[in-house]
Amino acid sequence: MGFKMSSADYVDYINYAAKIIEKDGEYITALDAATGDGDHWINMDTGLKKLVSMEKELSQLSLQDMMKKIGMTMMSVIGGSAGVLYGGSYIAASKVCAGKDVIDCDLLGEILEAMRLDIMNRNKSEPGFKTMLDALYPAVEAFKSGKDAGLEEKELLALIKQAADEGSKSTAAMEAVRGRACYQADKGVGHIDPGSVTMAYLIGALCDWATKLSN
Amino acid sequence: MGFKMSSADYVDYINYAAKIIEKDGEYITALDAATGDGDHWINMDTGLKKLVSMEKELSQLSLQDMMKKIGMTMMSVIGGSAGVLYGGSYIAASKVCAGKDVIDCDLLGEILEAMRLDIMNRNKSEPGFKTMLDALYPAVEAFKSGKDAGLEEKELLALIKQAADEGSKSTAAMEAVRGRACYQADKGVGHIDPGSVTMAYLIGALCDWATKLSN
Amino acid sequence: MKKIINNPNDVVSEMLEGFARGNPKIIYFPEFAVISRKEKKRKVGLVSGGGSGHEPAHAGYVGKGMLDAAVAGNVFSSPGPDRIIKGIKEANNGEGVLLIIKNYAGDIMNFELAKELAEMEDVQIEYVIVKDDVAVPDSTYSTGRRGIAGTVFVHKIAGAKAEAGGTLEEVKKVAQQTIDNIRSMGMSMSPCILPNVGKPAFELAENIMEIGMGIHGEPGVEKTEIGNASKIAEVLTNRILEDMDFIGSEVALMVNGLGGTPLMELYILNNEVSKILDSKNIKIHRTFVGNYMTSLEMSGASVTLLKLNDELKELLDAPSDAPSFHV
Amino acid sequence: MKKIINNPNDVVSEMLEGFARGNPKIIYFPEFAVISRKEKKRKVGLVSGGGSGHEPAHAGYVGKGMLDAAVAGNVFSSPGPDRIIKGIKEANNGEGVLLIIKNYAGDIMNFELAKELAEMEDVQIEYVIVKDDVAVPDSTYSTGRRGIAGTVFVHKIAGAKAEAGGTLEEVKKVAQQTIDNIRSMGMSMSPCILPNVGKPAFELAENIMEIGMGIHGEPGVEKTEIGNASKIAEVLTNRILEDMDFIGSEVALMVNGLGGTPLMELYILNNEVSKILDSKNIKIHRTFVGNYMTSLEMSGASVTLLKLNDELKELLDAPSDAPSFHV
Ligand SMILES: Nc1ncnc2c1ncn2[C@@H]1O[C@H](COP(=O)(O)OP(=O)(O)O)[C@@H](O)[C@H]1O
Ligand SMILES: Nc1ncnc2c1ncn2[C@@H]1O[C@H](COP(=O)(O)OP(=O)(O)O)[C@@H](O)[C@H]1O
Ligand SMILES: [Mg+2]
Ligand SMILES: [Mg+2]
Ligand SMILES: [Mg+2]
Ligand SMILES: [Mg+2]
Repeated sequence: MGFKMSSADYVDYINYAAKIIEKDGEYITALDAATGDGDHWINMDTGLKKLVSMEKELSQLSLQDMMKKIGMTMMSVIGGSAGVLYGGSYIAASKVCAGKDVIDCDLLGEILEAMRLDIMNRNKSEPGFKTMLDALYPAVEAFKSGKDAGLEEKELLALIKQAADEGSKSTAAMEAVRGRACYQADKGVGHIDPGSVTMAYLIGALCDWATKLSN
Repeated sequence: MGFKMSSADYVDYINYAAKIIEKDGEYITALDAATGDGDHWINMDTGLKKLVSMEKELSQLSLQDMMKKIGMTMMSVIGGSAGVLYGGSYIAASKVCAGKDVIDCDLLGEILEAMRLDIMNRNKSEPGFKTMLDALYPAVEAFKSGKDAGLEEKELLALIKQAADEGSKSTAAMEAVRGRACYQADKGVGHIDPGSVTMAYLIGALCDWATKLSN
Repeated sequence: MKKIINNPNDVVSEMLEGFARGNPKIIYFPEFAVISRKEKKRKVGLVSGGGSGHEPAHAGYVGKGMLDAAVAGNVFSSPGPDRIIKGIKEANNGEGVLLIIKNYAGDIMNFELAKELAEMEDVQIEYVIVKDDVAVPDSTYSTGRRGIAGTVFVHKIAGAKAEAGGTLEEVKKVAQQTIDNIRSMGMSMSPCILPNVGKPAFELAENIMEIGMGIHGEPGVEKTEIGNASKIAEVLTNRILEDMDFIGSEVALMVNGLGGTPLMELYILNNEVSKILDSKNIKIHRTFVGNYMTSLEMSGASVTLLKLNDELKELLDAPSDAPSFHV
Repeated sequence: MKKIINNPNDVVSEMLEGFARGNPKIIYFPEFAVISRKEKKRKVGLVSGGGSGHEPAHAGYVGKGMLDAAVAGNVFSSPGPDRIIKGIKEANNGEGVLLIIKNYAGDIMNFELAKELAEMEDVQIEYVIVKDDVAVPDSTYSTGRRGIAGTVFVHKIAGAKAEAGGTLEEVKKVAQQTIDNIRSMGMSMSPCILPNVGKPAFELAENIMEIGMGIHGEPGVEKTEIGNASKIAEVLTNRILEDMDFIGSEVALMVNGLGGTPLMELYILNNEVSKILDSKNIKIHRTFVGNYMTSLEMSGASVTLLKLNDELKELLDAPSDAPSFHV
């Protein structure tokens, strides 16, 4: 029996994800300081805390409106690259949620795909550019191949989480094309991209939450 | 047989004194930093080095002209309190050197007295105000009392040196009335005045040099 | 962390409020972190902005002859589109609005989105992208060069053109021409501290300086032993001159402090840079020495050259009453 | 020590040369470390000066409507009388010269001696002594209060009066009136480094600030735990208000940075100070936020209040084209 995630469930997930991000400030800040401007953790932490503070309001919205509200909020509160990229991707995701009451496994795939497309279009980014996309892109691929292979839902969720995580780790070897690391002489080679780490955390947390609801 | 200090000898003394000041940078700087602006050693060191660089020129001047030149140079090169105080006192000293070829013990006494008077007049300072005067003033007193007591020249010079040194040390207990330490809430009590230290060094070096010439 | 702040989360709003309080010629919109000119006039509107922490950029450049609105983001983060849209609306006097954007992915994405959204409300909008930092190789593949202190010259010249009644197209053209003729290069000697992070992002050993560090504290292209002022001037100026031929031309020179470097050192650096330019037959038309585009309390400096022609010279020399850029 | 300098012994001359290079309106006399206005006019001449390390003071205040000559000493040391005499000569346009002196023993002794010597050459000279620092109790017995950032207001107001054709007596009178109505108070969070010494004169623990530190880095009157901006504003402002009654009056406000503190923090401090003044019914006529009287790279700030009357207001608002004080 597959998971069914309502707006309220999604807000619970946001709460859960916010705690994961909050815990890892030192590490993520150090990653962004190594090749960027050191604010990525602050940005994400501020944005997620803002969403948590809006939990009442958000959980009462329809799925579509909630997604849109999350997007507008992240864009406005976070700013920077992460704000507009997450913000835009949530607004894109809101469109595929139109008329839906809950997120099920298929809709989850559609949401991730919509987000991926929006981020790629926003600033003409591709996988391999050493960005958050390098966590999101393989996650979507994993969803598709796992589906095709007829994996069980929990296995599928685990596969997505793992793909995001590995994708993030793989950014260490990449030369940056987007993001601040591209200003470095060495294009940030040797350093993991901070945006890919938070993206992998958020995807991982979402998979965990869905798995929990699967029981 | 008393010492006779020519212009050339005096320039040698300046060389000797410059080395003594140069060596003690850390200590004197720390004293001025504790209650003032930390530049007193730099000021004295710069001024004396400048004089050393002029040694040829200075040693060829008459005693009076040399004293005046030293005064003008210190005033102009050092600036600050020390520059104008030393500068003015040397110009005052040049007047008592008029027509003299060498400094003997009596002239030394007159010079110190002239310097003391000039420094006291410059900014209405008195002994006990926690300044360089607290080294110079007792040195002049020692000269007088030693003379009155009929001390031998070397003993007299030793007495002067000691008086300057003790005078300087006594500033630790004083509340500042002049100089930067007077801006402190505690008026610098507990700290030796840096200007009194360099004054005591310069007087001590002068006594040493005269003693050497006494042989 | 020793900073004169209250809650680290409030630095931007309190800073803008503090800016607005001594300044009768501007309006402050707290919900949008926007500062705009009070006096309205039928002319092209100019909007700039970006992350905070670069003060006096950008609010200090709002004034007659320069910007109409400045939009502030969080520290080192581009403002989101909603704020930028507010800036556009305030700057719009019916003759269209030019956005002056520094070349950072975050800034571009946010300003572009704001432009799209504001255009739906029938505002005519154009933008230019400043990329003056020669530390970074120019590239069409990656994001390419950053925009740094040279941006202030773009504000000034586009601002003068707009004030003089130029059309949106004309103002954009002269802004682009300015951008094409600006080159900058910076170095840093100590890190800055994000108020929210509370400790420096990196440390530089006692004898090390970092060449080409970004104004967001992004690591530079090279760490080298710190040279004297003459050596630093040489490194920065030569890098600029290798990138563009300034020989024989007239320039505007900016020696910009990053926030923690005292004016004394900036003047000493200016002395060295000016001597190099003299020796290469590059004529300095005007010199600007000061903190124009900073990185919080970072110590260090950047050098900017703008190649002038008659029009640019006239526009640069035109009066400006922006609080942080008087001509 | 990380500084953009060459030989530490040359910082003053190279700084002044670097200042002179970007500035067509002044003349620089290298042998005397004097900067003076190129344009001469039959009016009372104004001379100020003091130790270097306080940039933009004093050279940055030479210009129409402010000083006629600035005389620089070594770092933190008053210039000697020979330099000051040169400044007096350059400032003298036949209507007499007013010296604006900060109350430090060294400055007073050197300026007084210079006055005596210049008077022998038939220049009519008067002086005023600025003592605005309320950290130090006023005293007729000891040297008394120091002159700090408030000095800039004295330059401005006396400069405007001289520009307007005031006689030496009138200019002196309004300068003295300004001095009588100025109070300042500062705090510091980190030390400065004398170029010649090469290391900080002291260290302040991570959570400690020093109240009432002098602009030469002289220790303050109290070390306390660093407060937030609101607390710092309260401490500085209250100390000023305890010293002089400003309630109900109109004031000029200066929030001055000591050199290493970013503008962001000065604006935040301005916000807090302005709120306090508002709450006490003290009307702010004009606000100045920036680095006006610094101590090399020291971090910290001072607050200055000047009580205005109609004449002082008019003189403060009169135009000035000094490079570092535009009105
Ligand atoms: N054009 C882009 N496409 C996809 N991701 C990007 C792009 N630019 C930046 N990023 C991501 O954003 C992250 C940085 O976010 P953040 O630090 O919040 O913003 P900023 O770079 O503006 O300081 C990078 O680590 C990278 O993953
Ligand atoms: N009015 C004065 N009379 C005598 N000595 C003084 C006076 N003012 C200052 N001094 C001496 O000058 C010394 C400081 O000299 P220095 O540090 O070179 O000058 P500044 O105080 O201008 O920095 C003090 O330690 C004190 O001995
Ligand atoms: Mg970042
Ligand atoms: Mg001193
Ligand atoms: Mg950022
Ligand atoms: Mg001094």
